[in-house]
Amino acid sequence: MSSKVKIGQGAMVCKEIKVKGQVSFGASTIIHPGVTLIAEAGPIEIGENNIIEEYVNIIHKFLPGHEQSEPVTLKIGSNNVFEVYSTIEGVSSIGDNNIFESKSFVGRNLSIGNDCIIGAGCHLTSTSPIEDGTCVYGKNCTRQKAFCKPSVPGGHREFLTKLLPSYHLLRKNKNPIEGN
Amino acid sequence: MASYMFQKTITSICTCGLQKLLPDLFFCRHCITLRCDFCVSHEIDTTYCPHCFENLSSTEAKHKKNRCASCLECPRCFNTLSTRSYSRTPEPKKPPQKMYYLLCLFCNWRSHEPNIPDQPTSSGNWPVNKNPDDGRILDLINYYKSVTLKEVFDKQKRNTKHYGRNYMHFLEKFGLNAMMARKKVGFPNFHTDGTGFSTSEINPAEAIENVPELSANTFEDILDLKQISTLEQRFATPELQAENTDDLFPIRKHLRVKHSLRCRVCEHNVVKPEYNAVKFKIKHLAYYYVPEIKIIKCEPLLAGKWSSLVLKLCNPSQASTAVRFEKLDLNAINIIREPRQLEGEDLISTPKQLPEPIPIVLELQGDIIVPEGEIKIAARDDTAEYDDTNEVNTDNDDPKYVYWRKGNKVALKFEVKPNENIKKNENVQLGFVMHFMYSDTMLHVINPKQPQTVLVPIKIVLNLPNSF
Amino acid sequence: MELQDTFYSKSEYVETTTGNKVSRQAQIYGSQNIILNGKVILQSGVMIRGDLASVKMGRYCFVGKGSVVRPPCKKFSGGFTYFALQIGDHVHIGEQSVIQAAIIGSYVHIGKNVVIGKRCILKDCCMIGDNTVLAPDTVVPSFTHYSGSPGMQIGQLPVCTQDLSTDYTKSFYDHFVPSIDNL
Amino acid sequence: MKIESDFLPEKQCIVIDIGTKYTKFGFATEHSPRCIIPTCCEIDGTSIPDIYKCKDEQTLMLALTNFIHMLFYKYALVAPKDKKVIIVESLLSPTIFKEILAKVLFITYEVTSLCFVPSHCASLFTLGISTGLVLDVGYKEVILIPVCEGVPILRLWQAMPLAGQAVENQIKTRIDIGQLSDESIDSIAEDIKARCCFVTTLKRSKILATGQSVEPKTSDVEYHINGERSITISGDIRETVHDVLFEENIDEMSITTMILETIINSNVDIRLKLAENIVLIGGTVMAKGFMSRLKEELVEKLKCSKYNNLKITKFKFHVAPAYENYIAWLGGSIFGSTNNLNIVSQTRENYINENYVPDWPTTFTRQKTE
Repeated sequence: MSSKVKIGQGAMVCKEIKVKGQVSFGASTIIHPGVTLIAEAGPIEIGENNIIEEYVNIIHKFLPGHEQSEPVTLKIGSNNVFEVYSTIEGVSSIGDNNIFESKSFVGRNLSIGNDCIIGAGCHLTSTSPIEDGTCVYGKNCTRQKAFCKPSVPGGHREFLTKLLPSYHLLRKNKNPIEGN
Repeated sequence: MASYMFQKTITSICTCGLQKLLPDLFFCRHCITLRCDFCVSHEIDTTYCPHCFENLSSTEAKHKKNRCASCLECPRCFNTLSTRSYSRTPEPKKPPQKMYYLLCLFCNWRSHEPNIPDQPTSSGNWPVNKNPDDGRILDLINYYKSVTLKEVFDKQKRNTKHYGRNYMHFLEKFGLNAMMARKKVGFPNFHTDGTGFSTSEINPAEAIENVPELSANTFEDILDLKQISTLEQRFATPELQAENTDDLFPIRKHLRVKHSLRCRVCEHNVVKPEYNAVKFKIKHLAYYYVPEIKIIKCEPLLAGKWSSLVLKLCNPSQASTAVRFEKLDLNAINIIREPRQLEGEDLISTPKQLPEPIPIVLELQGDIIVPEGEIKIAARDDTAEYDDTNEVNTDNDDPKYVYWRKGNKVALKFEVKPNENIKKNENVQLGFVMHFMYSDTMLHVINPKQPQTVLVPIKIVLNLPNSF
Repeated sequence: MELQDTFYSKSEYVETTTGNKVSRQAQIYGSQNIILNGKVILQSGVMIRGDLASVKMGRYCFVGKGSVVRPPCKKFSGGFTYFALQIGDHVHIGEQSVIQAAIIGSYVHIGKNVVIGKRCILKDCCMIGDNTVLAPDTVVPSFTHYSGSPGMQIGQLPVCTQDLSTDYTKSFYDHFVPSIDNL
Repeated sequence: MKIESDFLPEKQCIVIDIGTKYTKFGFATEHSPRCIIPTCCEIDGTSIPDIYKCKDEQTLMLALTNFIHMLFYKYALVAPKDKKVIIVESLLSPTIFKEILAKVLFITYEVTSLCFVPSHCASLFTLGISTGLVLDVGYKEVILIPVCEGVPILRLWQAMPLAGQAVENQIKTRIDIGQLSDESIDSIAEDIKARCCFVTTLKRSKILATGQSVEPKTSDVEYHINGERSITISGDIRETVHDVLFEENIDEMSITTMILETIINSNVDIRLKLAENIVLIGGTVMAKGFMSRLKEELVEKLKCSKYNNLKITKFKFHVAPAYENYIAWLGGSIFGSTNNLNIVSQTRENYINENYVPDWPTTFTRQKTE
């Protein structure tokens, strides 16, 4: 599986990330070093203005049972924040404006809507879908209606876009024309 | 340190009979023996808030019902709330005003949910809900207070009649000055029927006939578990116990205390904390006096067969010490308890009733051969760490027992034989007594000038995991 | 039990003059902002984000495999910054832990798989159990044992925690010896 | 806030109500307990879920010492030395428990005075009445003792193991919660009982008992179990779980028959007074619809043969100015505010030389002999 990477305009993707399969990053998305993206079951499309911190692994694999079924694309919306060590495994789709706190785990066939907050250390594998605007927290993943939309601090992305180039080697598109 | 918390391989038996790890034991220098949490009395030293570390005196804390005035806890997940601010311009002309609200960063609870208005000041006085039945309970308290006072008053009146005290005494006790006092305060005078005491009336609660029925729609409406508060959340404010999560109000953070510990027998201080640093004014811990024992090597234990066991002894005190070992004989274990009778100025004025010690019940599953004779251990000096040239005199060591020696540490060889009927995965429990030389520098030593050395017996229990 | 020796392959670790042992697989970014005060062990897979803000670690610190030490971020009216993270002496950080605290005192023991939220303050002589999640802005007082999600106090630490930690980290450092075979 | 006189150190009196499941703890003259915490403690690492079930005296002594230590140093933040203590306990609590508790408080913690108040009398203090039929539905058992003019009539006591625990066992048998450690199964069962279940009307429970469906069908509830599974609790389970309290066991005894038995055995003149002063205390009573269901059951049971010679036609229930799970504690707190406390309670000195544990019925008789 050649790892074809398409980097959107203004996106900041660090060198030391592990990518397998076809992944495309939307505009002004920031990827910290150490992220693993495995796109075996189909391409992963990441929207704009996302922040993906270290050691996040987004695994898009087929179920062990049926490998040969046709590829399915995993679409990730925009304005999401994936904090350190959060893991997304075999999820069908992720909406916009979500926050996955550190060490949160979202398991198989769960689709995440918009404006959700998955608390730190939450291990979510139940099949019941998570409606929009829910906040999951605590060790037994209690669900609560979030009062208002989670707000990602505005200056965060600008600060990172100014800072990262001076310390990290950034990935460039192999052929600049293709990267829109 | 984590290994200290969970492994209970080597424990010492405290004077009161409990088996404790060495760091949990204290060493009372006046009774020259081990003390544990059970046999020291705790006193409140300082009261502080675990979030803002504000120190409060005990009366102030009592007055604030042991709660911090400025730190609040989230009613949903009991995590400390942080304040967030935003600027708002109430009227177009006025300068923008900073408004604060509360936000829980763990479960995303906001102070807007129970619609608490935003406060202009950051440590604003967030509203606290009063107990709705305050009034009724207050009347009940006053009513019962006056009833019991009346009983006391009647009883005394009956008694005074028998003895026919002189009139002045009677007047003085209940008559003249009581009436004058009441007139000064403006209370109504005593009842004229001579009861001499008025009890406030209370209307007793009347029972109700038509009991609140189940509301009709409790059956059909879909129960949204997100809206219903759990028991834990209700019990956080016992007087309200709100059903709905929207009426949960933030709870003031509970304060915590720092203990100063005092030995129950000789009432001397064992641990006294500093004001707010991590250091301690007084720290008589067994960890600083009693040589610490660790297992270095233990051959796999076979039922009924001798196997060698190497223990490392490390002398924590600044004075060199000597160690002598002895078998633990079970029947004498409960007899000698307080090793030293207090004398001189140690004797406390009123002999106190002490909690009677817990009988030590030990079933040893094997026996142990301990090194004979006295083994010296050098003092601990922290400078030794830098110059590695400290010489180690191993000349008069008996190679049969001393495995190696370095600075203030010595490794000794023991022989261990578990009983025949030992089960496979069960821990083998063995015990021995370690006497260590303690130079008693307390001034209560009556006659000799220089400090007198005492042999302090410490009962050690090893439970060696069998699956070595 | 006496600590057993843990061996590491000489080729994998770099030893600095002041006794720091840093694994080559550890990812250190912005190394000019990172100060290690000597005898610090950083195992493989550890990531220290010195590029975001300065990170100071005291003596005899230990950071387990795969742990992330990251300065905390703060949003205030002016904008958004990362500010310095300061860790005291004799601090033990378990494996796979995420540290985003503001200040960690000395003689602190943090378990495995722990999440320390942003801008947390851990006073001296405290202990965080395994798999704990500390919410952001939590303050952990001295001599307390925190555990659970959200982290709550579940126990009290003995008075001699300071010496226990010093012995533990010192003996850990002494027993962290290069394996002889591939010398 | 004005400095209330009872905040002075020597006046302070601690009120503790050690229930089988929850302990209510606070200061006298206060209107609500400072904390309601589960009655469990741990002895160097091993946690003891239930203090009343300690095997031997030794572990009970250690468990109580640790528990009282936690109460004083974590919640009251006050040293127990020279403090007055009131223990609100049910009259049927085992004497070993009382003796060891007295020994721990007097000797280990050197409290100055200790007084045992029965929860049944204490709960009448919160109502201002002196006669009533007090029904304490706790966690392990339901205890019924009539109190006449402030004196509990021990002759007519009734007790049955039909309380919170029976309801939770019902939930555990009828709902498959899955393979978890039994503490978490207990806590989930308690959570389901507290949040989802309620007590249905007599009419509906009769229909449901025969198996047909009832007209306004109760809705199901989806209950998430820590992130992995979510189970649906069917409507009729939510309704009929509490009926176990009202089912009659082999010798026809249930909560309703207990009340009627007591009224029949009590002498004639106070029967009417008892029937019109029924006081319900204890956490299980707080389930929605409990009081109305009990009233319907009582009225319906009146018709059957055994009780028709009773002249009673209606039953009246009291509503106290506090939540049912800490009414007994509040009674203790009100009792603590009166100076009757100093007369009745046992001081440390004569506990040491007489070494007897004060008991409510015996305090008055012993008073005479001094």
